[in-house]
Amino acid sequence: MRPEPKQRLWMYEAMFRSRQLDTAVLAAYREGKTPVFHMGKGPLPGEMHQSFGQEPCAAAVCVHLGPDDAVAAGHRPHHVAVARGVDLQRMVAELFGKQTGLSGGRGGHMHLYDAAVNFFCSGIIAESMGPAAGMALARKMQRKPGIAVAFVGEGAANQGAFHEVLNMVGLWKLPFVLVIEDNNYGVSVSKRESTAVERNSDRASAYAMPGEYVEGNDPDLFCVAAGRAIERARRGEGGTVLELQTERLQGHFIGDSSGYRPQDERKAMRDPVPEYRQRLLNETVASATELGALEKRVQQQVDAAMQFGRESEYPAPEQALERLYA
Amino acid sequence: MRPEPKQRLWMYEAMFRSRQLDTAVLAAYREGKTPVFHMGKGPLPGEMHQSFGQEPCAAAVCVHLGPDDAVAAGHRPHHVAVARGVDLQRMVAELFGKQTGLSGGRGGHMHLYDAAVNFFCSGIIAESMGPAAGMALARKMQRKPGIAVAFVGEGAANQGAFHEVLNMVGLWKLPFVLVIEDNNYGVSVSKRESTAVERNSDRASAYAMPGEYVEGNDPDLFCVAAGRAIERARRGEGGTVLELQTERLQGHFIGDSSGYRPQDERKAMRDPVPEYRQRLLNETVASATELGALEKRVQQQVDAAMQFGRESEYPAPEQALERLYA
Amino acid sequence: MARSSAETNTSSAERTLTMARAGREAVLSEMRRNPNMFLIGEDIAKLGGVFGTAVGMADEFGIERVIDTPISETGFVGIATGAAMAGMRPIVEIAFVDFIGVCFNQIFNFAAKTHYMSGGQYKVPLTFMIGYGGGYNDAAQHSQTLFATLAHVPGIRIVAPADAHDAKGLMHTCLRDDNVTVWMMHKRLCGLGWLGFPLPTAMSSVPEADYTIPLGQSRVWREGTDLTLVGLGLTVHNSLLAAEQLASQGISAEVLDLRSVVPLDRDGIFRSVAKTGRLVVADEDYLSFGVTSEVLAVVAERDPSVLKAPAVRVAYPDVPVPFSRPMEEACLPSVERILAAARSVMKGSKR
Amino acid sequence: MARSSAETNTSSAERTLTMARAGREAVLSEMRRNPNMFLIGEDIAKLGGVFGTAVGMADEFGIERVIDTPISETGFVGIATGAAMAGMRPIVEIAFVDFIGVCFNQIFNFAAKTHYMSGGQYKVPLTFMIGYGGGYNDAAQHSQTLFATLAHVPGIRIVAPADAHDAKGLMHTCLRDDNVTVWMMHKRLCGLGWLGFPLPTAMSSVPEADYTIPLGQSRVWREGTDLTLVGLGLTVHNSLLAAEQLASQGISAEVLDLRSVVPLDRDGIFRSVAKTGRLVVADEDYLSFGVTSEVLAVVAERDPSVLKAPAVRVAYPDVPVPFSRPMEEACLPSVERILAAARSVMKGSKR
Ligand SMILES: Cc1ncc(C[n+]2csc(CCOP(=O)(O)OP(=O)(O)O)c2C)c(N)n1
Ligand SMILES: Cc1ncc(C[n+]2csc(CCOP(=O)(O)OP(=O)(O)O)c2C)c(N)n1
Ligand SMILES: [Mg+2]
Ligand SMILES: [Mg+2]
Repeated sequence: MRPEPKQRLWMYEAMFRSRQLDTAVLAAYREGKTPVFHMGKGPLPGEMHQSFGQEPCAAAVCVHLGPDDAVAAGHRPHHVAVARGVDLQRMVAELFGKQTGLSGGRGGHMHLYDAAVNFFCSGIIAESMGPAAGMALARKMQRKPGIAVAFVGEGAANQGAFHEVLNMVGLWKLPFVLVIEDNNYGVSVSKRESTAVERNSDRASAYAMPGEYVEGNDPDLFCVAAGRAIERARRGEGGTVLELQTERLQGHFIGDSSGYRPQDERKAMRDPVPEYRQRLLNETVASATELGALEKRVQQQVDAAMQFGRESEYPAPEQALERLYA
Repeated sequence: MRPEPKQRLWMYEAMFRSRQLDTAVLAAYREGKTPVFHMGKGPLPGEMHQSFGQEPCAAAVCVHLGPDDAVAAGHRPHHVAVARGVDLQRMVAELFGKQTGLSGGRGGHMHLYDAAVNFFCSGIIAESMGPAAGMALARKMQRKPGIAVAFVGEGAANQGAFHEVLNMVGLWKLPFVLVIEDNNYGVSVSKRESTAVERNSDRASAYAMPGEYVEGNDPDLFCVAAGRAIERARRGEGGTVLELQTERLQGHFIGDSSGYRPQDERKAMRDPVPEYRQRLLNETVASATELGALEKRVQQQVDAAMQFGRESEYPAPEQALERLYA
Repeated sequence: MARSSAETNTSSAERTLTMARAGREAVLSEMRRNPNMFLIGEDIAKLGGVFGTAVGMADEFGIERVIDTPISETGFVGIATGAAMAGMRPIVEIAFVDFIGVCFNQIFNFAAKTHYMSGGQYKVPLTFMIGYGGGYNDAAQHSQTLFATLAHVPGIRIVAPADAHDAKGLMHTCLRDDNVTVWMMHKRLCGLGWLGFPLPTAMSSVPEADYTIPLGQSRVWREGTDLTLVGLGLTVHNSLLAAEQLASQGISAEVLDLRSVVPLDRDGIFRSVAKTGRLVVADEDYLSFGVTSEVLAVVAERDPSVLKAPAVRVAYPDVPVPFSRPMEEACLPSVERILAAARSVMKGSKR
Repeated sequence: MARSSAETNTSSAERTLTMARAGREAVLSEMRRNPNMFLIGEDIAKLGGVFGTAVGMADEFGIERVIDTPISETGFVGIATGAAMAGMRPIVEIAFVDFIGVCFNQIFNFAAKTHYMSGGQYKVPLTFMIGYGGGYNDAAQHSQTLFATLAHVPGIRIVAPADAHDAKGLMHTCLRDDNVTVWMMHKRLCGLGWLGFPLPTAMSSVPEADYTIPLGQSRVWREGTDLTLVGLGLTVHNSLLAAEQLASQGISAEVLDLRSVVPLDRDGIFRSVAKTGRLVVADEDYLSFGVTSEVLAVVAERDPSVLKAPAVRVAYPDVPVPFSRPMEEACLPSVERILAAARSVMKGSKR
């Protein structure tokens, strides 16, 4: 069973946009950090957790979301922010730490906030689950439409907040979906080494809610499962734990060589973006010319965003003291 | 299926000792607190969480334990401490805040420590689970015999530590048993109002370990189930979640009238101590004379402990500044 | 602050209330005015809060707006924060400040920083109601004060009223503030019989009408010329009792109530100390890296030459709170300790 | 401390090491001597620790003694505490001090208080290895220092070495201590290339033999007579650079390195300030209720009259750490800010 062609094209575009953004960010991040890699140097300093390989998770979930919904991401937020429709130019400007950035440069890569699309993230593992569930509670209390979705990694499923928040989601039947991006690693620690069970989706029963595990890093399969979970939340039937098997194609952050990952595992890695492109062609969802045009348009947006980020002004030093309080 | 007569008599004695201690403590606690109840007054000040009704849980578990094992309790520790064989005189002296107390008066009712029997507790909900599992880990690393048991209430099963610790217990197959005393209330909040699932024992599957729920506040049934869990831990097969349905016969602490509990529920309450006594007589495990002798002996121990606690000296004020560091 | 007004001397009727009642009155009034405001925490709906801060609320507002939670502080503090980001105005009850350790990350790394990290896009109008303090033998995990633990991290406004009047006014201020605020009540001041009879000076006359009290304005309870006794919460009352006795010995002590820990009334502190030339600070929080440290630092960095004698701190010593009465009594910032400190600063080297 | 020896001037060979290497050398030596010692934390077995504190340890000691954990800080801090109570000597790695909020209760309410609450029955010989500090644009949740957050609560001994020699000696001291100790390393001092080239003054010559450094003994890096520059960790090096420039202007600055936050060398601080009469304290932790507050308080309560001018604090302002470079740079306790502070105290009102 396949999603609508419209949905499939939307997903490919979101995946491709995230991919091209990460590609451009990677190049910019490297500037000023050679010959010796120094995280604090160059136009894009600080830790940088990219999303190469995980694009399907965000695209397949966000394709179902509307303006009333809220989305939370974690320390690896680019693909989620892009799929959610965070303002690309102001997002890139934030990565560059510029005044035109989403937070005027105060947040940075791990703290992307865009209230216009009810998006936020946090760099502390599993910490954004509670606030996301709170946005779901607010919608329920205000009798407003909309649900909340939180994205976490499989490593976050062993943090206490996971348990506390899911129990209340189950108890209060909050319109909430937890998306677990299972890339099999928390930095260097594999899921088998960190998690007593094979699938975190099986933990959903501890909170009286359904859990579903979807294999294969496949946007189409992800999309169908996400649709079920989100519809359930919209119908007021409560939360779902949706665990998506995905792939971390790069190190934990730029600079990590993933030396701890077995060779065969690294050899077996597959890239979902070109694969999905090929599938769309094979299944004649779009022609090569159509996809080419889409890609050209997206590339221009990404280039424009990168240029906007680069060319924007830095904030004045004294602005560091502003915005502490409302 | 019944436990050995020896075990059943041991359990009755432990239950009766705890009951007589709590009865004596209740009387002493009330001294100096009338006509107006003031928690800080009298010979036994501070919060006081008693164990009336929950004696079977501790007796049925501790009957299986030996000197190598470790036991952790929480804010409601009397029945556990008594069943574990914590020095009764020094325990009572600690409740009175005397120099002869287990901690020289520094700990008090919620912080009973007796290293001689590897016993400790903590007043922060679920907080002693991690340290108890750590004692299990230490035994495993040092290749020493012994297991660790942590007692918590059903309300503690919604605290993040529960999840984090059980995951590592399951992951590392630690010799550990979690005993959940399900008295259906966390202060005024009922289990149905706080917990998304009916039984916390069902949550054990989230940590790849067995869970068992035992109804009826029945020492014999508890004993058999606890034996299974503890043997499993001793065989190196890992942890178990053992949830025991019990009964809180008094308020959350002395002074709480339990006004939030429905009348019928309070009417239906049954007292396990006399019931068990009657069963032992009916099943001719012991004669009335034998039980009378046992009770007389225990009562004398309790009286002696109360007297020791009352008559011991208070610590000197300046001792407050001692024992911060080893 | 969102709609802070200057302190009102309303002409409306006044009654004498306990601090718990006064704070509750402010919560009731704000809950009635604002449908987006709700209470969340443990044992508030049926029990009305362990310290009576929510008595009757569930009856009036229903359990949708007075939410009993599981024992999951990280979870419900996070949930309240998200609700605040989405337009609600949660009031979070945490009965004992001792429990902040199980949800500290959500408080200081997320709730307190979200307005800043988002560049002002998200407001977090969230008020914590927290009980603190010892003196009734509740031992090491239920008797702490921890002002400085919360105050050291940026983004949290903290008030510690000393009487019913300030309890109500500062509660209104907190509930109208669009930031994370913490309203802290000393358990022995709240006026619950089972925690001891309310101090007469804490049970004060309270206007029926709403009023706010600006943050960062200390309150002079008693004017004096020879030395300044700085306190907050319970230590204000101990300082007043000490000042009485000092007066009988011809020593004129000024009693300054900080009222809010963040923002701290640095000008008010320095003004008083510059006037009297002598400083004693009494606080039930731990001594080191605490409130007393910051108060002394204010003088040392503004102008230490105003001090005619070394300042003296009367704080909780750097040990856990012992259970046993004689040991705990010796550690509390008692009238006796404040008196001893006052005498030593009076003796202290003149210039 | 269990077997603390006075600081050793060993005759054994010395090499120049980075702080991370030096600290690791102490861990290796203690792990070899003591089979009950083990390492536990995230990413230490295969990765060797995010900041290289555990490189090679798993190869030598096996994954039974170098334990990679799930992301469950409350869980593994609690487990390590219980193991310590049962006779083990755990070393807990928490890569960023920013993460203590998710396990703070286990640290301050249980581990730190267990020896006291048990009346000395249970020892908790547990050492935390924690990275802190910013200056490489890691933003609000990965750049904090939080000395005072840990130091305010009783029962935790905290060291913050400024160079490789002290990193090794203080690590030995912590690992031989029978209490909860925290060894804190500024990420920009540790000597990892990707966090910036090690400061020459931080990469010092280190004896091969084991040695301990007593806690609570500050270190005078540079003698001076006109003013005292107090720092710890990275701010020691900024203070040294400032002292250089001040010297060229004929101002003689003494540079005092606190080395341990708890216990704090109050005598050493006061001795130096009494000598110079002027005080500047530089610290990357937040300003209010922080390390700088306590240092000023020491002088104000011992004898403020030794101050010829108001003391100046060069701390992190009370805002979260902004990501953007120019904003963060402006907030750090830089050489420039220390210099400006020093000039102002020199100008300060003479007496
Ligand atoms: C509470 C907490 N502990 C540790 C860290 C450090 N940390 C950052 S990312 C990460 C791994 C997260 O793994 P996972 O949740 O699987 O997400 P992924 O990186 O695979 O996307 C860790 C341990 C943190 N940010 N917060
Ligand atoms: C982290 C934390 N939150 C709240 C409390 C206050 N508190 C003490 S006992 C209790 C109820 C515990 O219920 P349960 O675990 O079922 O144990 P029971 O009292 O029924 O024996 C609460 C909420 C606490 N001690 N620690
Ligand atoms: Mg992962
Ligand atoms: Mg219970």
